[in-house]
Amino acid sequence: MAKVSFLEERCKGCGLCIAFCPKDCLELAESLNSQGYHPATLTDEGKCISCAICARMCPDVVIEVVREARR
Amino acid sequence: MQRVLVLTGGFGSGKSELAINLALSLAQQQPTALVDLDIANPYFRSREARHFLAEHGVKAVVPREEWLDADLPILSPGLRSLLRDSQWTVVLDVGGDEIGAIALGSFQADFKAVPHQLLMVVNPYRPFTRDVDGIEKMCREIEGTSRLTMHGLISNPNLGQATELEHLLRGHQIVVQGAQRLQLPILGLGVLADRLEEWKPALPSLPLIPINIHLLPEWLLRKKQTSPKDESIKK
Amino acid sequence: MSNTELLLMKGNEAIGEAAIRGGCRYFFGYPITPQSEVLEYLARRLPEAGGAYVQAESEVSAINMVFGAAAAGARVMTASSSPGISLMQEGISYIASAQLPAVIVNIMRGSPGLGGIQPSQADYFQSTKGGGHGDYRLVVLAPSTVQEMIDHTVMAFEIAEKYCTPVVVFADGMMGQMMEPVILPDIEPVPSEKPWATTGMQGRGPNIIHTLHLPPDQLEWHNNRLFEKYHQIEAQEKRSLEYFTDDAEILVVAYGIVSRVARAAVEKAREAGVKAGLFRPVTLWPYPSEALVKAAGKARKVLVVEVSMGQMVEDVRLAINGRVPVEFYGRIGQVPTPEEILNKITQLIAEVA
Amino acid sequence: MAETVKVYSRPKTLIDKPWHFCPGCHHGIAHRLCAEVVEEMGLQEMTVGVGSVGCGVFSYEYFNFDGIGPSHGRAPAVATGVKRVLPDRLVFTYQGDGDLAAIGTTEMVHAAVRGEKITIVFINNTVYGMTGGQMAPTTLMGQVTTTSPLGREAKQAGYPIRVCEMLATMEGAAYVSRVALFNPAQVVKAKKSIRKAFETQMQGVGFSLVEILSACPTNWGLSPLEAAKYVENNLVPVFPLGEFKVPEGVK
Repeated sequence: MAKVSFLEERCKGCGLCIAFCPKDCLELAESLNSQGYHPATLTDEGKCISCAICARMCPDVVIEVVREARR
Repeated sequence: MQRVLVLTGGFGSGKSELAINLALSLAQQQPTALVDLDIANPYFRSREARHFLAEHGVKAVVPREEWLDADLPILSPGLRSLLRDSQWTVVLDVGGDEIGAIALGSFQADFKAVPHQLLMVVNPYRPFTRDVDGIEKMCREIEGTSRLTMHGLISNPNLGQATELEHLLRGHQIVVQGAQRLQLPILGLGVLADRLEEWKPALPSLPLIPINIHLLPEWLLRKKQTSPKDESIKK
Repeated sequence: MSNTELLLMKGNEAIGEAAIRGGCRYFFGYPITPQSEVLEYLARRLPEAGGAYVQAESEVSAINMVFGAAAAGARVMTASSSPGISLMQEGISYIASAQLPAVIVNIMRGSPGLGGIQPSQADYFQSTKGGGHGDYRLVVLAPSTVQEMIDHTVMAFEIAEKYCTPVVVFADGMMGQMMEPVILPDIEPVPSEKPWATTGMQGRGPNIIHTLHLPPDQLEWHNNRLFEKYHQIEAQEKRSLEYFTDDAEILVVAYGIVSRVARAAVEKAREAGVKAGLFRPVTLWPYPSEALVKAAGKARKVLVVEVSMGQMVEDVRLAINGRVPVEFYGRIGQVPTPEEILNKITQLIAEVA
Repeated sequence: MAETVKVYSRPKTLIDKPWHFCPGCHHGIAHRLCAEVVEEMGLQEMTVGVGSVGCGVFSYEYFNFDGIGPSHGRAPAVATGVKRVLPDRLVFTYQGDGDLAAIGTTEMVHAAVRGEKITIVFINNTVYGMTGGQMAPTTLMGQVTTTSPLGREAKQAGYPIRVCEMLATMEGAAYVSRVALFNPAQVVKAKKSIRKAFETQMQGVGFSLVEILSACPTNWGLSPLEAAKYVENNLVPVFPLGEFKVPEGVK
């Protein structure tokens, strides 16, 4: 499971998550969703620190964030 | 009785009708004025009997003609000069409850300088003066807002035209208890004029004030009122 | 107060006490003559009765507080007089559309505009034909005595809850101000179940109360549903009273305070040998048209008397539908006397003689 | 990743359905924050939301708790009715600048005057969104809207209304704050402020209001990111952020 997952069909491609990502690991996909928007997507899972800033800026509640469980 | 009689009481205690009847009977002996100080009620105020009063020798002191139906607290002019003129016997009809008595407060200094009696008309068939506690509370509240001292009660137990002797006697007992609690005298008893002779033998020995109704249209005085209880409702 | 106790009450006070006895614990209002005693009475009594009274900043706010309290499942009432009722119309349309039970008291005064403070019946169109925007109806009850103001107020809450609809208690300033002996009902009303109320979910799914229906077919469905209810009310709630109608050649039609004057006039006419009768609608909507037609069976003329320039007369003409001439007599700012009505009756009987 | 822990997921106080808001519209963030606070305070079963007319008109379709759709501007009066009947519930309104600060000014002011124990969440984006970009009572000086085509000018249209500053003068208003959503730090502050407002209400202290400066990219003609910057650069100088009133015990 990816650290950041998107409900791509509901994403309106506003880009606020991308703009405020501290690790620059998000971008808009080349593809279009059925609404006609380029949905946001995670480009580099390795860089992601699961800070959830993307989710907190998302106006459409399309982002879910997880992190590895600490042992 | 003092020259200046100030009638206060709860809303609907019968002050206005009492004031009119009292003024009419006093006018037979001396020059009498009735002052409508009711700033609380919009209808059924003593001002509505002004022409009748004038025809029967009572000087009616009411707001100017064009303001008679104004929805405003307009005080009747000429009150101060009347209070000072010992020629006149003055009956003041004050608005109901402690709210109506507020208007007296602004004349407090004038009243202090003039011998007067502050009287409270009590109808124990009204919602807020149904018992001794209610009567006491009403008296204290009127004294509070008028900043004057109550001198006595006028007992006026009635259910309007539906009043029967038993209502009057039972109601009067509550007023008597109220007077005892307040340690005030009862200075009079209001009785429907057309029943007075018939009831007289059963009434307590108090000055009786015959009440003729002046402020209600005749058709409102029908004894038996229409109600769905005595006629079938047709759907 | 015990049930057997007789009291002398002002119409406005009586409505306040009747509301409490009818199970109402919430009142929102704004002062206006000749209605203010309803507020004043409830401001004293509601805290004792364990409810809430709020003096709103306007009639606009008052009716919206009623909307909120009704949505929360309470028995709730507001009262005002003509200009204030005008201000409430938007909210009343919303309450009707949202299908919330509420009681609205109108103690009418002279109009239009600021008008005057004397009695009037000129809000008949406003209350029975709409008043606010849209297709809706209000149940309108027209008492004619202080006792009926009590009985109708209690009945208004029952009808409001039975049909989830606003009900108007419709009286004039004179009835609000006059005092008559009354017997207060000693009742324990059982408020109806309100599973639709927005009270916090507490174990169920969300309850939503709104009036927005954007798709045209949904809006049409909503209006149809409202009208199914109104048809049901028309079938079940029409009320009227009749006096001497069996053989009446002149049928007087009047409601509220005027019906009392009219009754006195009809009695005087009977004493003079004139076959006059009185038909008194108790519900102004739904209008008791069928009963009226029946009562006018032997009438040669119908006389409608109102404290207005002629409003209910239109409903009478619709019901009578040309069978008999319908005449009108109205006064403004004052209730006509029995003599005025008697004169009119005498004039009409001379015309048909 | 073998085992994972959720850091952020959709609150259960939001119904799972798409929203009508434009891309980058801050209404979405504001809705989410209200829903999150209701959930975190454990009040989902005890909340009645009162909507408004404006872009927030469908709030009752999005929140997963009881909701009412009132007429334009009257939400504080409707909320008053609900709260007087149900004093232990959380009752909040969600209103835009036209609904609250133009047509509903009276209801807002007097709810505050009475110290009504309700919360108003006030979305200020300086423009009427629903009806298509007309001038709002909070429109900035010089701002072009469909009804101020040459820019808002004082001579013709007066000045923007500052709701928080006005309500903070009222004794009945217990908690009054202005927040924004133009970056993650502001979003965190905004959420804390909504929580304080709801706590003020649930503790029975008095009236509370949170004004949220919000972006309207569509009617401002800006990209979502530009619109967020516009809030920071143009709205904040006119509508300064901060807490104008905080009751003891909620600080």
